[in-house]
Amino acid sequence: MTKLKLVTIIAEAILEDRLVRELRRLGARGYTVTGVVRGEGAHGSPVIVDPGGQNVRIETLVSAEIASRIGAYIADHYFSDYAVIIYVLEAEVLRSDKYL
Amino acid sequence: MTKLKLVTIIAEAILEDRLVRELRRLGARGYTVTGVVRGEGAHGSPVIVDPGGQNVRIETLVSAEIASRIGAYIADHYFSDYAVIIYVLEAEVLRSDKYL
Amino acid sequence: MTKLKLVTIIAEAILEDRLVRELRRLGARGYTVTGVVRGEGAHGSPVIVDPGGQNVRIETLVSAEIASRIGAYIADHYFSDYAVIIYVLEAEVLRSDKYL
Amino acid sequence: MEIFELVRINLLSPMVLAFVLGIVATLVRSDLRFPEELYTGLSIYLLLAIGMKGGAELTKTTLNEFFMPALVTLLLGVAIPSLAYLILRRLGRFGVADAAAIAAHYGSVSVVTFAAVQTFLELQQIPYEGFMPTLVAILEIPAIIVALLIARVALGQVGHWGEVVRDLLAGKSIILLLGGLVIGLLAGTSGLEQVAPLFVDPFKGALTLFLLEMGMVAARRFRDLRRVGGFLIAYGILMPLVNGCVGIWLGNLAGLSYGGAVVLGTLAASASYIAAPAAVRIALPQANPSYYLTASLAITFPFNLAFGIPLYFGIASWFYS
Amino acid sequence: MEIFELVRINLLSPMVLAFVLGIVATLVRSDLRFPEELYTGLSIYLLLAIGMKGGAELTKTTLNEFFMPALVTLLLGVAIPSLAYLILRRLGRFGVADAAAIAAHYGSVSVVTFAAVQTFLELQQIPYEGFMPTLVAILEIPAIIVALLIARVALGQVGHWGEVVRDLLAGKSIILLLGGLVIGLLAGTSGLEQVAPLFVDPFKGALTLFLLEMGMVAARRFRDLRRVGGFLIAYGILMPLVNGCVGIWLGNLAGLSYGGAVVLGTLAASASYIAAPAAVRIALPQANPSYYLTASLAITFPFNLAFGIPLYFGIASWFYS
Amino acid sequence: MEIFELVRINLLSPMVLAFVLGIVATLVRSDLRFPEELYTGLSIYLLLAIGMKGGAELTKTTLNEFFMPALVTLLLGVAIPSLAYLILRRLGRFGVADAAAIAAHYGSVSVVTFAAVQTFLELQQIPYEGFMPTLVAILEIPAIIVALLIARVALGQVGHWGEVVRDLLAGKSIILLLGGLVIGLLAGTSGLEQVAPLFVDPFKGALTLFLLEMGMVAARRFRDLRRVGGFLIAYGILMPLVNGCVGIWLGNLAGLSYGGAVVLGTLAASASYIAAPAAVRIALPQANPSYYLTASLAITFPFNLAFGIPLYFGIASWFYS
Ligand SMILES: Nc1ncnc2c1ncn2[C@@H]1O[C@H](COP(=O)(O)O)[C@@H](O)[C@H]1O
Ligand SMILES: Nc1ncnc2c1ncn2[C@@H]1O[C@H](COP(=O)(O)O)[C@@H](O)[C@H]1O
Ligand SMILES: Nc1ncnc2c1ncn2[C@@H]1O[C@H](COP(=O)(O)O)[C@@H](O)[C@H]1O
Ligand code: NA
Ligand code: NA
Ligand code: NA
Repeated sequence: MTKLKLVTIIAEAILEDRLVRELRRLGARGYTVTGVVRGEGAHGSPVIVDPGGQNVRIETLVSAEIASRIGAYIADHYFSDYAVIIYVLEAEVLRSDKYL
Repeated sequence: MTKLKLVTIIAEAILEDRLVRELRRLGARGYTVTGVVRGEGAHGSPVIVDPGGQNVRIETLVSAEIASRIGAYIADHYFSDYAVIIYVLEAEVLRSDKYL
Repeated sequence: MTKLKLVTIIAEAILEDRLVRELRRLGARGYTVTGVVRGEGAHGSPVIVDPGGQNVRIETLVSAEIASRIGAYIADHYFSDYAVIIYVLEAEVLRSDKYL
Repeated sequence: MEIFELVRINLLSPMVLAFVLGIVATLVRSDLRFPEELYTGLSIYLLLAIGMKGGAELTKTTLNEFFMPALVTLLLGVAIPSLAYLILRRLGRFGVADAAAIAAHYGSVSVVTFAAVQTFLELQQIPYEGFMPTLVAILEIPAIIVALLIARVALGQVGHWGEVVRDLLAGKSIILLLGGLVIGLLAGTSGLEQVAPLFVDPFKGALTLFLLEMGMVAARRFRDLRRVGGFLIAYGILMPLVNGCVGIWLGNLAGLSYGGAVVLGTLAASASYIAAPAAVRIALPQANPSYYLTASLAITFPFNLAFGIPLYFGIASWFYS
Repeated sequence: MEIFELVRINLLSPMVLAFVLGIVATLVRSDLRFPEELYTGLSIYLLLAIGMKGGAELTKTTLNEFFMPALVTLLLGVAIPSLAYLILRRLGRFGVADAAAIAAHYGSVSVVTFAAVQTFLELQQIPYEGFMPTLVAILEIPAIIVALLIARVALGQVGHWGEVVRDLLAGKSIILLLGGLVIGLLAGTSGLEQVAPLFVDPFKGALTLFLLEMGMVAARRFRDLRRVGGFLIAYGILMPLVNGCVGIWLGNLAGLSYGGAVVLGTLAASASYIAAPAAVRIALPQANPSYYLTASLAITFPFNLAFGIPLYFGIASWFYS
Repeated sequence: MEIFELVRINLLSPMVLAFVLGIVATLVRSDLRFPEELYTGLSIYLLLAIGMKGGAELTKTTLNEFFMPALVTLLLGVAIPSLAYLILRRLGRFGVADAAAIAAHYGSVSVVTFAAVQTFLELQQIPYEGFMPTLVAILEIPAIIVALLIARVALGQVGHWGEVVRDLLAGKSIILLLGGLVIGLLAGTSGLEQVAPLFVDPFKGALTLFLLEMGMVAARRFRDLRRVGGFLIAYGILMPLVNGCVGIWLGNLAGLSYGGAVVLGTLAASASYIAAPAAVRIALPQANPSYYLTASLAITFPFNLAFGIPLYFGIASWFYS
């Protein structure tokens, strides 16, 4: 078992496609999206643009280095204008080369 | 990056609104609900009251202190009569003041 | 609070019933399934057999011993032919006897 | 027509057959799954359609005709849960919470059973009063409140009481049924005509689809049948018969037509599986859901659908001849 | 008929009543929830149905009749967002991003409002041109692009611009509306007949169901009304009136029939709540969604549905007598 | 009518056009998404509707007429996968698992293709036997089992074999198709009439909506076309032609009517994309899903829908003149 970082982003559903593309560019080798999820935070209820859309949760297993790169990128590009949070958990995986 | 607690509650769907209200009261500044989720545990299949309803997963990022307050509260009020579990993970976040 | 392992499996939706049965047999006392989830990894987009089906996420809280038993089992039986990943987080629970 | 013949005709309707198909699919462990959203969508549709049709027919009723039936319906809402509670406590030896929980279900109504009796009468070309959906709304809630009140008195407390009553009154079945009624009433027959190709013509088909899913839901509860015991199984069949007769008798007294009495009897005989479980799970969490859900969904609902409705139709004929 | 009478009739249609029911359900905090998938499914259905019906009728139109209306529609697509922007900046004292964001919504159209005016005219038995759905497609996008361009010029940048324009042109409402049109055009009247029991007859019923959900969506925005302030509330009512009159006037100039001018006026008066919000959220993230969503969904949409449509119908009658 | 003319008419039907629209929407990367639940709901509807209609017509058939067609259908269920396997191994040089996997798909059937040929014949006003849905059920499963057996023999093992066969027999398409048949048979024509406004009249419209989604699903597989190679593309077009002719020929031998032979030919020509993929993924996990899904969904299904059906209709006319 190797230790990796499980990065979780919770964001407005409208950002899903863009975030996934950017994660790839930042070095993530895979990702999993759970959606729709509901939630509230500093922005109150999520900004429902299409009356149907809410939040999505995007998770990606990456190395510690890429995790912090993702964190910095999200903070820079999304924190000011969008309802987005990001957190990082420590995970153990099998076949770690798959994610690196 | 600051260390916070990611508290996860898995509960009968019927409890969602009440739990969210109580989390707020116990000091959580935000939360995310994933639902419907399926599952089995000590109570067997979830008690499906409305044939549609199942379980929901409620997650909230909070300080260690509020995490244990939530744990105690849930244990007190829900463990005896409802199918509810709660667990806590260690998470690293950016902008920790947002959650405190 | 006791420390346990939160084992997460992300797998093709078609495997859900079988995996759940096998988790039980390997000693898990409960589980929670979130699905459908979307994702991409080494196999590209998930192998959507029924045009409707995608991935599911299966989570189970177990002891460290059972966690590694599950890891070994999944690696043996699924890694070669199916799009399946597994990772393990450290979780703190109340009422730990419930999961053991 | 003879009762046996009625039962046979009823069993061979697409609705009942679809329900049986749902049961079979579950028993053979088919991978057939009804999306939850389709279930929700269909129940919104059914409630709204029932309401709208009733509302449009209400335009032809005077308040006068409506008064007595409404009164006996309220009476049923108090009498049935009380009677049910007593029987469950005395004969069934259930605890307070479990007895009150089950009583709440049998006092309240099942809207799908109502839809089924409506369809049955239409096929038999027996008319019934246009205000029957109003009676559904009247009968749905009070019985639940009565049963919870009984528990509250017997146990000295009931959690989240105020909230529960509020949730009951704003519950989706009340909102859609009464909302549909008001829409039908205000839009009138010509308004209903505009939406008839969605809300009237395909109604029986939608009910058939819904009953397919109901069959699967009911069958998933079948394995609990052993656990709940023989008394509850007998109860789930006999109690509807008693309630159905009382309903027919009171309907007759209140001056309802033959068809109207059959409907009221069926309503009295039916057991809730939407409003009551949700309220009971919050207000009486200590009650065992296996009991009330299994009795309501796996025993009484199928019994009424397959046998009860033609039986009440036959029984009512004695009062109207 | 008098305008008051028209408003009364309109208010008592099942569609408007269902919208009101949705509002009531939300205000009394009912547990009634519309599955998101039903919402999505119904909007796919409505767009496709509108397109197909329009397409089948297009087979009866010459390109000639179509040219001038298409031109004035394009003109509206440039004029309305510009005018809206100016008013919001000067009178409303909104910032550039917020003003452009709101202007994009009022320049674009609401397909459901279009469906409502269609239904209204059919009940009044007033004919209108078969190519009106084409005008919906023409009016939907340009105004959004114009408004975003204004912001781009005023702010010196707009993020993800190319992507946003591409997404607009491949947006689901355009695809379904134009796709439906082409299907209707190629399959012709006989093709439409084959699918009429799904795409034509139940249309009003489906619209009723959809408006129930729209009422809930709109009502969820009501608590933002206080936050957005009096100016935006007035704006959400007066701007449609202005735009509606301009639309009717231009429609008249372009040689549209009475019904056609009412439709074009209503389109001009309506505010987008699908294409525009999605584009604006990406292209102008700094604009506050509370403003544009509340104005469009909680003010202008209900106003048009309940009062606007009969008003435009009345106003247009002055041009056509 | 000439074959070209038939193809033209078929291509301009709303169903085929909707399929094309789905492809276009995916190719231009539209944000149009069909909720998975709507897809599931529509496929439940289609299967049940086909079954019920067939069942109601079965009441007019004698078992006698049914025997020979059922027999040749079973024969097809053994012959097609064997032939398909041989061709894929010898000419295509596929491995055992991949060849067996693909063979399973071509031996089984596509219910939507069946619905399309039904609709096509109805528009041409060509009658066909009422028991055709029964043949769909007969042809769906055996071929999959035969193909898996071949792999089992060739490879010495197949994982989870018993479970796979059980799952096949209790699969949702079998349950709904046969269940619908039994409902139709027992409820009879008068029973079907009750639910016709949902299960009969809107059928073509529902099929159109479903094909819109199928177009999107198929198009998502288009980028795999390059990867699967030229042989499989040719195979996906030529194999249906061969199978179609064999089906028509055997249908003719078995005494089917002209319409019935066209249907049997189309069934033989169609490739499964529901039952087969699910079974194969479990029983032959080492087979590459790209091959069988792409061939079935992105090649054979569109080919049959657009060209195959009118071709088989034309080819069959040689046998029946
Ligand atoms: N403390 C929290 N715990 C869990 N989820 C949160 C928390 N705060 C915010 N979220 C989620 O992140 C989304 C955006 O948060 P915000 O930007 O704070 O509005 C919310 O809609 C929630 O789904
Ligand atoms: N060991 C476990 N691992 C993951 N989820 C569990 C576990 N035990 C219970 N759950 C979840 O918690 C819900 C309630 O559990 P219980 O009260 O044990 O019936 C179940 O329906 C599952 O969704
Ligand atoms: N690095 C990753 N992070 C998160 N999820 C992943 C990752 N890699 C794979 N997955 C998920 O696991 C599924 C199977 O992965 P794979 O076998 O790599 O195709 C994917 O469809 C994703 O949902
Ligand atoms: Na009752
Ligand atoms: Na406009
Ligand atoms: Na075949």
